[in-house]
Amino acid sequence: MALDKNELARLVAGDIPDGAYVNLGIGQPTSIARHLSPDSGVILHTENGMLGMGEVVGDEQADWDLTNAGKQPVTELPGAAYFHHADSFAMMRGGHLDVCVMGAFQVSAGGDLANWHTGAPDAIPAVGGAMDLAAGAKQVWVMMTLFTKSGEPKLVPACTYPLTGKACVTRVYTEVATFHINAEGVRVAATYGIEAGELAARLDVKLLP
Amino acid sequence: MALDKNELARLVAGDIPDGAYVNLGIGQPTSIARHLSPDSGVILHTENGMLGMGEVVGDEQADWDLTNAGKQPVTELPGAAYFHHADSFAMMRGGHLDVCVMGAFQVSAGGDLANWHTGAPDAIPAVGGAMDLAAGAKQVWVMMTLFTKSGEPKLVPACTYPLTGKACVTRVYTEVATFHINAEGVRVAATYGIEAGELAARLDVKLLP
Amino acid sequence: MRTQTVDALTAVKEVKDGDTVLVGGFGMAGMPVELIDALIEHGAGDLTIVSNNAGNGDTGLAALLAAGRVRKMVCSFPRQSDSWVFDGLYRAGKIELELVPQGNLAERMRAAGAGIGAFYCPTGVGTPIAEGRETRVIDGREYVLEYPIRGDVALIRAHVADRLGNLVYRKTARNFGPVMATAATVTIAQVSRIVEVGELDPEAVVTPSIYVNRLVEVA
Amino acid sequence: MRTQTVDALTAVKEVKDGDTVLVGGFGMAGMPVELIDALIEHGAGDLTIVSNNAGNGDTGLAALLAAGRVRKMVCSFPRQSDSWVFDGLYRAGKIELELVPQGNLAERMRAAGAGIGAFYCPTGVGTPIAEGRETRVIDGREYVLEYPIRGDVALIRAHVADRLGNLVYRKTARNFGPVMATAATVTIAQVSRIVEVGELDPEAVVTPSIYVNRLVEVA
Repeated sequence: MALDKNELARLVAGDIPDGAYVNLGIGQPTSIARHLSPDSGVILHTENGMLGMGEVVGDEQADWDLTNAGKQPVTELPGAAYFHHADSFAMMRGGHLDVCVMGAFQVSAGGDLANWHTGAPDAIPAVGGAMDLAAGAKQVWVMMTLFTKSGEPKLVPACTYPLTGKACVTRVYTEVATFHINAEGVRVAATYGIEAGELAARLDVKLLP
Repeated sequence: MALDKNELARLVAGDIPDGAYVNLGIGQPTSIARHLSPDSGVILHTENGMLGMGEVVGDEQADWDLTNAGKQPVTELPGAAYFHHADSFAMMRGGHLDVCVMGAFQVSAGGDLANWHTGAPDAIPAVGGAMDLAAGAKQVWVMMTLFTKSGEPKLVPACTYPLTGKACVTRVYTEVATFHINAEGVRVAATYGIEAGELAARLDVKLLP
Repeated sequence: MRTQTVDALTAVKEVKDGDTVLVGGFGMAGMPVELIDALIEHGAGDLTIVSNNAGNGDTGLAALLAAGRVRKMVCSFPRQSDSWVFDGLYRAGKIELELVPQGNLAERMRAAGAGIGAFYCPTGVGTPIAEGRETRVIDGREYVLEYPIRGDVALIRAHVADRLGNLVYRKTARNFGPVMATAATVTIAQVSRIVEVGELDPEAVVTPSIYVNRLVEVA
Repeated sequence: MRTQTVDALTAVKEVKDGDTVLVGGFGMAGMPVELIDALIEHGAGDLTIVSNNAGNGDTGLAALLAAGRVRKMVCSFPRQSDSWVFDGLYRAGKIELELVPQGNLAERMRAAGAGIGAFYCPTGVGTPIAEGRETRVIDGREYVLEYPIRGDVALIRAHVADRLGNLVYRKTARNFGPVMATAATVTIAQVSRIVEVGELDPEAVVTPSIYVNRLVEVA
């Protein structure tokens, strides 16, 4: 069976090493936080200037001086630290984050990431911190559906959308399969409710055995 | 009468604008601090990471975690702030200090400063923060004797010692005269115990009327 | 020079038509709403605004945009669920946009404040952001050359100031404030409270007074 | 990854011959004397040491130099009234010296920690420091191109740590510690006291735990 969003978030959470410093992107990756056990010692970074970020809270508990990158109110965990934006992005760009998880429009077989712009002429471009994370995190993982609503694969030989970063993605987590990407190519790490043959047939990307 | 060291320090202190942020170099310039009135609102910077530095204290009152750039123990004034070295030199290099006062081996008529190296082949070179101050402070003032012990002028047409910074010095305070330097040249602002004619005769530098 | 404590309208009185204004905040966290209101009342126009977002809802930066005072936005993330004011101006061709990755926005302002002439940055290599830009390979890695962003004025919000102008911030409302304070000719900080000199812990001051020209207390 | 709390000798056990070691301190303020003592006991040699000074008196960095473990010093101010150990080695031709202006030393390590490939710096233009170096005029001002300084290991001294590795410093002993912590592959901090997680004020943490690999408590 294909994974639902909750199962996928739990899967990614389980793969994050104990004690890792992690940035979870806006949108679906934010939900990974719910599946991280306090024992794991995983410490969450938010690019707007904090390590030790806790969970997203509702409006009634909101402190609007304490938000995540998606501008949702969050909590502060014991051992947290605040810093300004230049320091926060120095931390990202300098290669200090162990893992970041982002959503994507497309990932290429070479690990290129496209997640900021569809290239549509009337779209208002907005990039936020995605390019900095793509360039800076030790590992960039993507969490996305493997196919668009119209059935087009999002893991592609080469991205057709404008890039966020080149050769940066090392893992792709989707509802039907997990992929690892390195210099040799793309390897299927696991499948969920899909046969290896069908998966290969639906992708234009060569999959390593 | 030529000024003694104490009078010279008082003279420089009196020329520092109220409320200025000031860095006083190692050695003689350090003594300027004693002549700054608390009412002046002048705030002292030390490049080892502090604004709001107080006076130099003796060993019996020393806190060796609280020192000036010359590694002498100092005090902390109310309203002080500590910061790390990269932030401290960003403050210097970024043009935020109103005035710095340094000693010098030589100053040229064009405002070049030489104060870190005599060029002697056996000397161990040491520059510290002098080049950063020369490049960064809004105004670089020099406090020195006008002549060497052997009577050579230290205000010269061109420095023969290795430079600390180019065209950076705007004022030179000495025991016998004060000079202002700008794009037009060197002007004598005041003399102490020396005739203008004798001063001009002892210097190779053209003095503006 | 000495930091002055003034009202909001006095604080912004020297902003001129055509100025570049750095505006703190990440969304509404850290946004100096009362200073922006004063800037609207003051009336300066043809402004270039540097801020992470391009306004939220109808207040703060969005109100300045709605008042037609902004010629150009320099930001990382203009497109948000509540950025309808900017969206409308942009689609109508009434505002310019320079899109800058968020870390470059911060680092370029840091460079301005730190006296750095330019820097080689790995962000955006191989993307449309780097097109036509100078690049260089250093130690086997490609970088894009980035230049400082300076402001004529910075409008920021901090939490508490002392009368000298030392600032502390509150939680993630710190964001761009400390960097913008270093990058502008005149920095104006709106704070919730001004305390006497000596009441802030010198170890915990985030923005030293040297970077702050004017304080406005907004309780 | 998780910060470990260990004894000094365990902390430095991976330092290898030929490593570049960043050593905190401005003179003795902030110098991690006990970590240096452990490094001497550990025995690694042929080291490149990056530190503001080249040792004071006979302890700390001076002792490491005296033990013959240092091939090269990278520093801004080696010549001091009590730097006799370095002076002797230098005059005997037994040690290399790379002299770096103090601000460049700090900024080059900051660049290493911040992922900046190189930067244009106004310091030292027209001086012997800039001779033979790449320069560029930007907006009418001349700059020298400066490259990052990275460490294999940083040895620093802070005041208090929590068990996660968050650090606060004390007065001007802060100096190079926070910058070096960002610039090394492995950062080892000697602290006077380790407190439980939650005891440090998150607004006042200077070095976040992400930069600290090992803690050594030296009461």
